[in-house]
Amino acid sequence: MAGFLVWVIWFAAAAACLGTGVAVVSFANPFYSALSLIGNLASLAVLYLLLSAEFLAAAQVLVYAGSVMVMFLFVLAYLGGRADAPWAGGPPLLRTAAIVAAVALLVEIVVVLGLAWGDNLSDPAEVTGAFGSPAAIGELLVTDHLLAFEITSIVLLVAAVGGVVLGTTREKEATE
Amino acid sequence: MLTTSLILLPVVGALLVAVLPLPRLTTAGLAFLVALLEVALWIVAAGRFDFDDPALQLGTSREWVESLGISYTVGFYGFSLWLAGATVIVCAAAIGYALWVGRDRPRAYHALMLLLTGAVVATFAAQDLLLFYVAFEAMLIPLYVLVGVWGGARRIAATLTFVVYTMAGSLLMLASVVAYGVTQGTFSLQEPGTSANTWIFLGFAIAFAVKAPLFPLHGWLPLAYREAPVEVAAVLSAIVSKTAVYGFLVIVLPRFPEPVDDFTGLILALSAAGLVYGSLLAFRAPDLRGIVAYSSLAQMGLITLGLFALNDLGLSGAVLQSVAHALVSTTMFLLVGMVERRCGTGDLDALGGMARGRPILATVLLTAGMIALAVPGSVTFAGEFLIMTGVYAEGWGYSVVVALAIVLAAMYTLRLISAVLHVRPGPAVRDEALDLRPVELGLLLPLVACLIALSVWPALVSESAFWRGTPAAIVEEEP
Amino acid sequence: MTYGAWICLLSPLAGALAITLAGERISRRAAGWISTLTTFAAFGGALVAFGALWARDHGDRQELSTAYTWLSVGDFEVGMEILVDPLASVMMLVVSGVGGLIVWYSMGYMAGDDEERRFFAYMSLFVFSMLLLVQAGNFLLLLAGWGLVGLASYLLIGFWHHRAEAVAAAKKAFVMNAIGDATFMLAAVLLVWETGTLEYLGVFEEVGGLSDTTVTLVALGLLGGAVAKSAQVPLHTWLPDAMEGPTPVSALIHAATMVTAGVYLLVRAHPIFEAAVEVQQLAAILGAVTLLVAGVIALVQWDIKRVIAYSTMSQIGYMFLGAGIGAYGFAIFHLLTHAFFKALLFLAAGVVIHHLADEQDIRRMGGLKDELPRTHVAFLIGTLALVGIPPFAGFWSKDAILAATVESGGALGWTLFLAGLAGTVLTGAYAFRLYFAVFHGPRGEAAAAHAGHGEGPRSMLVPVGALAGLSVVGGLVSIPGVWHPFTSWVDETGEPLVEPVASLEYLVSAIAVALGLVGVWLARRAFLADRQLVTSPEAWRVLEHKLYFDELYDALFYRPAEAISAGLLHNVEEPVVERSLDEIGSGTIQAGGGVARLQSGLLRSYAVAVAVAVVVLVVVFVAVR
Amino acid sequence: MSGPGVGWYLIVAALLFGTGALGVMLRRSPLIVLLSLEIMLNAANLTLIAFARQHGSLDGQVFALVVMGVAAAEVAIGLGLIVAMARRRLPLDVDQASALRG
Repeated sequence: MAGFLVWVIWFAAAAACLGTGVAVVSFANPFYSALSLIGNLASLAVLYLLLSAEFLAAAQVLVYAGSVMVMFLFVLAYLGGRADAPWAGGPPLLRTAAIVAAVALLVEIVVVLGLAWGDNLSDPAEVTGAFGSPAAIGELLVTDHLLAFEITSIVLLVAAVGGVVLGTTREKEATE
Repeated sequence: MLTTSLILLPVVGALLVAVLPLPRLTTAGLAFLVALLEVALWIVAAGRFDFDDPALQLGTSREWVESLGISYTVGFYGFSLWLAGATVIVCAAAIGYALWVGRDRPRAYHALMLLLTGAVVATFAAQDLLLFYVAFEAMLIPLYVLVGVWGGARRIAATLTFVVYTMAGSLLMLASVVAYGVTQGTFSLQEPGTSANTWIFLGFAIAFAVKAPLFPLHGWLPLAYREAPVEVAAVLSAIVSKTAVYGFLVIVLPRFPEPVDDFTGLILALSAAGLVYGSLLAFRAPDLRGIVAYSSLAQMGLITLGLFALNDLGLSGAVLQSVAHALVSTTMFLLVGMVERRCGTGDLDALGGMARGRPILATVLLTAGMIALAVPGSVTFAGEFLIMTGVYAEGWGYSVVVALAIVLAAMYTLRLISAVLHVRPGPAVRDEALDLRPVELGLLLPLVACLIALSVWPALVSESAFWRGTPAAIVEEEP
Repeated sequence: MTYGAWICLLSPLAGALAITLAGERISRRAAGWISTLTTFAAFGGALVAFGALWARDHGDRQELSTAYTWLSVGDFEVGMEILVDPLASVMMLVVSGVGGLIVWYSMGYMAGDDEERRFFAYMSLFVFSMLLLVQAGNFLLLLAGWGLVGLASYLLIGFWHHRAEAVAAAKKAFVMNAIGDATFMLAAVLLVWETGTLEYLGVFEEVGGLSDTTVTLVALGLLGGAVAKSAQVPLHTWLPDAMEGPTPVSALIHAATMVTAGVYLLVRAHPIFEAAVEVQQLAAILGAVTLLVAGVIALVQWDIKRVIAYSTMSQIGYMFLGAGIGAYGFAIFHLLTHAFFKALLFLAAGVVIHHLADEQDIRRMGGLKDELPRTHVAFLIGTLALVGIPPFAGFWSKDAILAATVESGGALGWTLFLAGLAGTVLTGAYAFRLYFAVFHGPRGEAAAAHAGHGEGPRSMLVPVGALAGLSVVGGLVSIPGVWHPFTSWVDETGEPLVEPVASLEYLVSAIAVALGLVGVWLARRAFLADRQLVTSPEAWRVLEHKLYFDELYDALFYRPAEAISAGLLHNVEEPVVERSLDEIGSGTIQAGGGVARLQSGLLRSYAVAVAVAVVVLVVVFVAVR
Repeated sequence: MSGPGVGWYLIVAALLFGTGALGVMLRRSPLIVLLSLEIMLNAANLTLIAFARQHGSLDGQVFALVVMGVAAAEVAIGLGLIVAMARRRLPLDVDQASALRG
């Protein structure tokens, strides 16, 4: 029963996830796309929960859906109602090539998964309740992955400074 | 330590010149001072050098990339010390000339010249293949810019051809460097070991043949020598070409005995062809720079003949001739520049009659010209004789070609001298065109003095260039 | 002893350097004095060396003095060394003695020229080079002196560098000599490989062990150098043109010293030539050919100096003849007397030219006998010595050579002898044609225009007088059957192959003098009849073109060389080497253009490219696994 | 673990990734390109987390966290660029931003 419920939730979340993904890509208005992405992120968070990644699910909602998307929406608001550039154009074969490449990627992924399916993916590991808890992840972050953690922080800092620099109006330009 | 200082002094000087916000003249003066200090430093190095010791001297060695067997190893043998000596003198004269002429954007110009000096010295000192490659390439960057920015009307074309040729050579060499280093397990030239791989050999040989240049890979030469500022052309023909000689001496000859054996005939034939070819073209060249440029081609052919004679006489002759040609070529190019500045052209048809009332110019040009055509008794004569004698072992025909080239050299050099100095003044020679100024004489005199000193005592270089047991010396046949 | 020789060698060098470095800080006159005095100092040094050598025992008169190692590689060494032996001492005396007189004479001749200092610097340089040539102790140093005299000759022929003819003549002389230098160098290369040394004595010891081919090649190389330097057929065409130089230069370089260096070389390297008999005979034959060729061409020349120049060639031909048959002492003896009387002739001609303000055409001269009485006498002495009339210097030496040809015998000996005799007639004819044309008959245009100018300064006349004296008595150092200190002195260096007996010499002398007088009589008759010696117009034209040697060389060598150069430039260098570069360049640019089209800047196409690359890579990885 | 196996999650991730890639390759608005990139990153995250679950190791989750951080940084820069472009009145079209000139 519980299994069935999980299946239902999974199915709903996966469908929402894929649907909002397609919506993000296909809406002409970026504003709607951004809103769809929020839905996409939320449904992904559900999938994370199903994979016992509670902390990441929370982070997804807070960091991504919360702050990053808010930033997006601010920018969209700032830019105002610009009409989006159309879908196609550019080199004639681009569209075909893009679709072919994407499909080929999908096929490959499926094939590769299929090659490994039987051996490794059927029987997931047993995990305790602490799996995916903030405490466990935090401990890993400050022990094994300290370097990655620090570098990420520096990257973020640099990005923040870069964003400020890019966004600042230079005096010369302002007078133009 | 001394070797490292010799390499670093011009580089640091270049940084200083580039960074310090000094007035034009002071900038150029500072560069000249650094160049003179470099000469002084070389004299100190020569003083410490024990010419009776065949081992590497004044050496320094530091691990660089340990896992790949790359090290920073520098030092001098007899021959490389002499080549470095020619380098510092030539560069000092060139920088002095640039100071006197007052090149535009002096900070950039002089920084590049000093950088070039440092790179060439580093090339002559390098005892590690990768270090050699780095220095060899570092030398090219300032040259590209110097020719491309400060050159004459067709400077872009000149730079482009120069880049295409030298890059092609360099890439071949890089491939060979990597292949050799990987197969040997070390890049150090201090480690013994040889390779029988023809392809690796060819990569090196072609790179050096382009740089020398050897016929028929000299396509970049006419344009580059014509369009570059004269002092850059001087450095190019005088010492940059000699890095190829060094490459042959420390890499090609000792490391690839079997391929060298296979290719000696071909290289000798090409060198002899280049010797005659360059001489004939110099005889027809319509302008001063053309004559000097093609005569350089001929001289490099001659030097290569000496190298591939593969005996003591030929190798020592090649080194002696390299040093002598560096000095002669610089003197000639600077003189050409001085004449061009006075007359606005180097066309032989437009010149003439400059001897009248300009005794210093006439005397210096005559002296340099006579040494250039290897008048018996001069240092170039000594070098040519050694090469001629050495290459006899590979076939009497080569000696005859060298003899023929001596006659041709007399023909084209006399043509140059007469075209500038003799008969009535050409249309471009105005009465106001002055004799050499004291500064110009001051730049040329040390060069000529070195040449005359070497003419009085060529054994100074020839007997200290090699010893048996030196990695570069291949002693097979003895007369 | 050797310090005298070193002083002899170095003092002219010091003079040249002093004049060059002092530049305009010293007066022109001072430069002249420096040059003259240093040359006489060299003569002093030569005398010291000669005296010291004289005092030694017979057989011990040879000393090598090495200052330092000039050039060395491994075991191969060439020293800066001089060899003092009888031959060298004679040459030192001739070069510095005659040279000193001529330099002194130049002070008067060149007075007032713009660039007198330069002239004297060159003269001193020449004397130094010539002394280096004769004193050198090995072949390479000899070659160095050999080349440096060529250089000095180039500088002095082209001294008046504003005259196109002078410059062209100078270049021609240098290039022709460079050919000789080149063959000389090849000979030296062979010697290095075959004997391991270049020192005379070392080489001569080894000569016996060399193969015939080697010795012949070496001898040929040396002979090439000698022929070029001494203006013998076929490398003779530069010498008449060299008369563009100032007259003292012609006297010193192109008569007394440098051009005789070839003879010196033949004698110096006699062991090599003796081992290669054919080459030695070739030298004699070339000498005989040259003396005839030069003799006939001299018959039609109008330029006073060119006549003397051709007579120089002809006389050196006699010396080659002598050295070629192995009469070394006689060859050097003739070199000595020739230096006296030929320098005298040139200097006397110089007085005439100076007097007539640079007029050299004998058709505009004439009747100068009264105007220039002392010069007239001097010139007559020189002419008589040249023709070989007793008791003047030329008589003793030339007849000795002729006697030696008879003594050497065989078909070759007799042919050479007949050629020498024919040359004697020619000599008498052209020499006296010149003498009569200049000094006798009615006054020519130029002679009339410059009447009453006087003979010239004392610095010119004293050397002329001294040389005239030497031309009279200079031959007396070797009288057949009476005494022969000179030839026996030289014989210590080069043991002669032939030694004619005195009676043969008397006989030959009688014939030669008679034939010489026939020549004089021919010249006299033609002069009195006011016609030329060569009457056939065709022959005249051929001779006027100097037997077409210049034209031949022009067609054979110069024009092909030029055509090849031009051909290479237009057919190889420009279209192939330089264009290939353009091709490479444009090819690169085109290829770059092709690649650049991919690099469109379209972000989306890059994304597609990345995606495609990922697809491909995955396939590759899967396949590889 | 009850419910769908890890493979299902991976298929969702693959489809999501393909969707994002199509967006990046086909759309011309830089904003939507950025959003599509986010989708691709999230697809990768989903894979990481799925494998973390499969192996019972938290390293994958830590990686996903790092990816999130990097994604945030990328968005900050990307948005900054877009704002700068808008300020200069450049068209918001990646096709027209094809030359490296200011």
